[in-house]
Amino acid sequence: MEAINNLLGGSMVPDVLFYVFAALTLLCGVLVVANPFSRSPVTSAMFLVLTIISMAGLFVLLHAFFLAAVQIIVYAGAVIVLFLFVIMLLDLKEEQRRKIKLFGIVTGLISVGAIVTISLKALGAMPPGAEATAPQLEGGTAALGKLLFTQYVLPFEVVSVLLLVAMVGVILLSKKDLK
Amino acid sequence: MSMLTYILGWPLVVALALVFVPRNYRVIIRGIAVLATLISAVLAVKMFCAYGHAPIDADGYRFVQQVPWVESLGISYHVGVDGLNVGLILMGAIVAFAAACCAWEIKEREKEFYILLLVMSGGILGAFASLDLFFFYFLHELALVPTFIMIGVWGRGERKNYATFQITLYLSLGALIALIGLIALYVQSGANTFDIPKLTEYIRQQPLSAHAQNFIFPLLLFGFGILVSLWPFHSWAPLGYGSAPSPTSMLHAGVLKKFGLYGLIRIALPLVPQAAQSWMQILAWLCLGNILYIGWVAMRQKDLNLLIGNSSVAHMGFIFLGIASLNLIGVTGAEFIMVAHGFLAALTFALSGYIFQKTGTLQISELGGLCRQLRFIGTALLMAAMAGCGLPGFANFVGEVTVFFGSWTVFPLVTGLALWGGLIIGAVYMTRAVRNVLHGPLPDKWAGLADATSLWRKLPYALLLASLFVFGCFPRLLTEKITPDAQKIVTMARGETVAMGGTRLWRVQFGVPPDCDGAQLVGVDHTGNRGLHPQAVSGATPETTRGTRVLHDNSSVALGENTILN
Amino acid sequence: MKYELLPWLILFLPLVAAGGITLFTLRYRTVSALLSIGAIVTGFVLSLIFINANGWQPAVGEISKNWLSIGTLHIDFGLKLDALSMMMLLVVTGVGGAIHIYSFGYMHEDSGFSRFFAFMSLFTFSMLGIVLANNFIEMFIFWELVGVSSYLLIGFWFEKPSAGDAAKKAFIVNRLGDFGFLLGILMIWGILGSLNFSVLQGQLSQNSLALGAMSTIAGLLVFCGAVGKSAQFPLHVWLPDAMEGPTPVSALIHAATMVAAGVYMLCRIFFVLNPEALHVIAYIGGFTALLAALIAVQQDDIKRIIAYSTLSQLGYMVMAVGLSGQTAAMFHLTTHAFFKALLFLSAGSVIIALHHEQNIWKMGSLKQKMPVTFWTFLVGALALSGMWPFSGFFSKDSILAQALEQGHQLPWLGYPLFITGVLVAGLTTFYIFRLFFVVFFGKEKSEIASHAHESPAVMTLPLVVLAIFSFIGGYLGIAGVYHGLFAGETEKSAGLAAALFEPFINSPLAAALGLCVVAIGFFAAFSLYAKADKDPLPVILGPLATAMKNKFYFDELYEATVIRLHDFIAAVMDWIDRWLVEGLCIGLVRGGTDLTGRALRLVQTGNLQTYAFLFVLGVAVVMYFVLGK
Amino acid sequence: MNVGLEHYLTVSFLLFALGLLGVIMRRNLLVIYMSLELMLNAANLALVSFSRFNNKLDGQVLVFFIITVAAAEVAVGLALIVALYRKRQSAHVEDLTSMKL
Repeated sequence: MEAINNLLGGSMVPDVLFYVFAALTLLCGVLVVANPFSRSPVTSAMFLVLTIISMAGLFVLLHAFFLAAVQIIVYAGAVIVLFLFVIMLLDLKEEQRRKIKLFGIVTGLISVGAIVTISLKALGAMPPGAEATAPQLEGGTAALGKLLFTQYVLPFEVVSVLLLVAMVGVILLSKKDLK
Repeated sequence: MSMLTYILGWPLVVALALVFVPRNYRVIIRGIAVLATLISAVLAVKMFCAYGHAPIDADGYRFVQQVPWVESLGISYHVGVDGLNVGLILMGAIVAFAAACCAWEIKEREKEFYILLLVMSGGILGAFASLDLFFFYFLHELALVPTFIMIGVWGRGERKNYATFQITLYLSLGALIALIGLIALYVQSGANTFDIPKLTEYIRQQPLSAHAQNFIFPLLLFGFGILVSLWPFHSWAPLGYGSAPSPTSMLHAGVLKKFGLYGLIRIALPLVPQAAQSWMQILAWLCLGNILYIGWVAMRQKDLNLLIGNSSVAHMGFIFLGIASLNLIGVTGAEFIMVAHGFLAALTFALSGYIFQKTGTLQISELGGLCRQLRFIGTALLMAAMAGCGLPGFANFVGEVTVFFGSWTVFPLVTGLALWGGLIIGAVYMTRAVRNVLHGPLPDKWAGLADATSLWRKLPYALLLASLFVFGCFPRLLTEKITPDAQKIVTMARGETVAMGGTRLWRVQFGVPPDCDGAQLVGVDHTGNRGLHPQAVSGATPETTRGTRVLHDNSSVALGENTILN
Repeated sequence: MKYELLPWLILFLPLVAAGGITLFTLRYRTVSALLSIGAIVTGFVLSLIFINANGWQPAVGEISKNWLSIGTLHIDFGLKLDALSMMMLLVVTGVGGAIHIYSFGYMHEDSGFSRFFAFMSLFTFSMLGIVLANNFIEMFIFWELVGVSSYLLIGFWFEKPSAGDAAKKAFIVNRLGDFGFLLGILMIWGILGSLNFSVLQGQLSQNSLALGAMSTIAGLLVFCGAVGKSAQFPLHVWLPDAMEGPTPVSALIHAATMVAAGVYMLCRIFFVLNPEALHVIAYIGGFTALLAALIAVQQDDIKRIIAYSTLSQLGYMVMAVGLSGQTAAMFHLTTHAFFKALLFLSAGSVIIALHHEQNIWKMGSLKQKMPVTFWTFLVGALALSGMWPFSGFFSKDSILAQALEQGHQLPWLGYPLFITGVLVAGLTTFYIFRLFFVVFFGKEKSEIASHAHESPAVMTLPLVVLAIFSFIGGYLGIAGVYHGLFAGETEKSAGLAAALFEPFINSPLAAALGLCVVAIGFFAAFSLYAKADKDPLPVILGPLATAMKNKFYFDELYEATVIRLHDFIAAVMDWIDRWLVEGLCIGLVRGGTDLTGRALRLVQTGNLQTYAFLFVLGVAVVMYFVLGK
Repeated sequence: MNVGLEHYLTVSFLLFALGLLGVIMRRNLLVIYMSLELMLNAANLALVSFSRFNNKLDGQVLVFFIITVAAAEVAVGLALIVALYRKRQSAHVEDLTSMKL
């Protein structure tokens, strides 16, 4: 952990890395959503994996090393794989090019555009944040674990129950003779 | 527990109790319901008689009981009685009892009907007794819902469903507008209390701004106007009453309709005086629509119930005229007609209900010559028709004459036309109805009709007729109770703070031809106490130019208790 | 003042009788009849006692209790006791009593016997109320009560459609009069502030201009009430139809008392009427008298002829009041009450004898079969036409004298009315003797006339009593009593002989002219009708006769104008109510809600993305307001 | 100019906007689902950057929970899509419009 710390310690290096990772994330995000080359969901899934990995990079820049790891293992590893599994299961054919629904695009652009402009205007109006103080997130993962099991123990238990319920639900849904 | 709580509580409690009685004990259900309304009627009569010497609280209310409910909003269960609503509660209780007795005609699902009837009468009595805006409104809605169900389920006539929905939607619209007005009043006054006495006191100190008043009063006027079938908003009333079972139309036309008027007098006039004064001119002409327009429409009706419904709407015109005159005589007259019309409407609907029950139809063309067969009901209907067109000896005449006297000094032209509507048009459609229904040869298909012979069957009609006679022959029973409180309302509505009897400024304009040179001023007559020769200020038409004239009335004519004049 | 309670008793006894009958004794016929007759006869006796105890002008003029007082409005329930009301008290209870006794026999076999007596008592109560009222509203109350009791009595046989219509017509026409009356009362109260007669009289005597420019209008409006009740010119159409009621009713109400109420009221509130109003009243009275007399000449129904004669005599009285001859008017009213009741009752006994046959051309030569009725009818006819020794002569002559005397000051008013008065006197004699000859002389014109027989004693006794009064009524000093009240000086007690010839002394022209016109009328009737078995007049007069027979088409005129106009307005209003108010207001609202409902449904496309889009749009709007601006 | 909080936030907003665009424009259910995941990740990014600049770990704990919830959600969502696909043989949004009024 200390190696990475001092690696990142240098002032110049993290800024460049941030822009690299940010650009990468956004690019893959765009490709997930509107890939000019192929409409098939598999490509979107692949680009989704790339976005998540670059997101993990950003996490590292933010000194959230444990989360970056979790992100890659759980998210990229499990969730996207699940996606791929389902895509293969349903063997979706290449999404034939239906007529482009102008209405959908236009409405999408209008609404999202509105939200983005508003949020950016709000962000712009934000007072410049204090200088990035030195991160004294003592002992990354240990501190996180202590916090998790002291203050947030109840949500932790609830989430585990949630997972259980999700599993039961999934099993029930995917039974053969779904009436 | 003040007597009022018992009066309005009994019907509601018994309604609850009736839920547990099994459906097929018809006689027990009927008995309990009639007993409940009988108790509240007897209590109401006792209260009316003991009104004179009952302890009076600071704001001038009697039999007061206050139970705070939601302090933060200032809502409390506050019941009390003064001159304005003592008559109404008495009338409401008696009509409720009569309606319960007349409910023998309901043959299926009696249990639900009686429960709804009791809830309705409890709601009505509560609405009149409550001195808290919230309960005032809530109990009125409580009484409105049963009307909808009763007309819908037990109603009659082919336009029943249309009538049900029309009456309910129209009344809820009116109630809504009135609610907006009440809330605006509550908010604008900033008194943070729903309690009427406190609110009145508060607004007496710092009256509402003119802008707020001009905004609130129309809301209240048209909200309550719809509830009371003021002229343009009257189309729900005749149809609704035409297709309602007779107990419902008795209670609704007789009592529930007076809620709007009582609201106008109790809340709108004193709390929003400036706006009230400016709107009275319009109200006078609207009520003329009620009297003349509806009178003519009543003439053309083919169905007896529609005719009675229209006539009850026409009577509302007189009450509005009384309110529009904004002077002591007018308001007292309006209050008197409210009580008198309650008995009259209940009686007429009960009788038409009986006729419908026996003959199965209310088409005037088919009925005829019933007086020979239904002797008691025939005479009662004849008396009701006579009371309807304002025959002396009945209470309606006293009320109408007082209103005419009251509004003559303020709107002579409108009163003249109202007089025409009341006396002539009223007489025409009433006698036409009597002629076609009661007189003439008896068609053979009605030969076998059974008259109301048993005492129990005659009781409601006799009771209502007796009340009409009592208040018709001895009006002082009621007017002495109404006058002091009406005076309070009028002084607040007129914006003067001078108490009764002192020099009084009132705006009197007179349609006197321009060439008049104006009679001499005050001349003292030989009785030595007062002469009143107003200086008539010439005005082109009475309505447009208002000559303000000072009338010095230094003391009312002492012609009271048996003065001997030779 | 002795027996102060007596007037209250006289007033309320009939009401107690009416109440008692309706509530308790409706089934026992004789008991209820006795109750009602007892009430009115005791009333008569009590008023006699009261009068000779306190004289015509009792010491205490007024007893009143407060009925209703709100602010400046004070309505009392009081009794005004002066010569006018005392005399009217006697007339109402006297004539009423005779008629009650008569109707015990007349209505004997009628099924609604006790109901009839209940209504008669109710009528007596309201009539006494009018006579004793001491303020405008109390008089108006009893005014309407009299209107309703006449409605009930005219429509007594309500199975007969014509009776039902006649009752409705009478009631509505009366209400028209009451409308004017109440409007006048409101106007007077509005200006003078009081309703009590004596207070008002005081104010108006103080300064007669108190009512300002409204006095003429107020006076005429109050006169409107009298027009409605006493069936004067514009509102006279209901009286002939009122003959649908039983004959005692016509006698009591439409001859003696009710119709006279209008004249009584005019005399009671004479102080309100200013000269212009009086002129109008005089002319209306004169015109009604002439009109009714002309119509009566051509009627065939025995009761309608007498009804029109009442109309014309009432016109006489109103004319007298118009000529400010109150004494003459009241004198004629009193004598008229007696001989007109007599005529009606004898006509009633003729009708009963001929089993409800009322057409005079089906009667004939009843002279031998019904001697008592014959002689009493003759006395009544002579009194009505104004033959010298009979009461009619004295009262009618005093009116003609009043017209002459008024002629000296206002020639354009007095003389024309004097001439109409004389002409009407002639016509009256003509039509009454036309009836007399056709009914009692000539040959039987129908077989029922042949076996007619005299009425029972209970009916003929009142006839004889009334005949006596009609004969001697002229010089009983009735005029003196009224003179005392109106002119103010005490009545001079002239001897019998002086009273007999007094009219010739004070205005010889009026008396002489009156008598000779009566003679002309008599001979004309005799020559035309003594032996006629069908009416010769249509041949002679032609179209005028048919016009007279159809009552100058007034009914049709009113039917075409007032009633059709009202129905038309009602139809228009009903149409508006059905289409505009209901259609527009409710239609609009219903249409509006329906439309909005339909529009909103389009939004639910089912497409996931439109929902997402709307959702995001919503978020954008919220963010705009929260973060934005 | 060193990287401040607002840079990270802008990135997360843009990512969120992309996800939103994907949900609205794309008509394949799975791709919509993926853009949903994108939006969730954008939220994670914002949280982590806040926890970094405010020096409190709560943000990271929350991200931890979000990831677990996302996982559960994906599982159930895909199961639904599979069941839906088996019934309607199409995962295309325009074909699945039976749930309208």
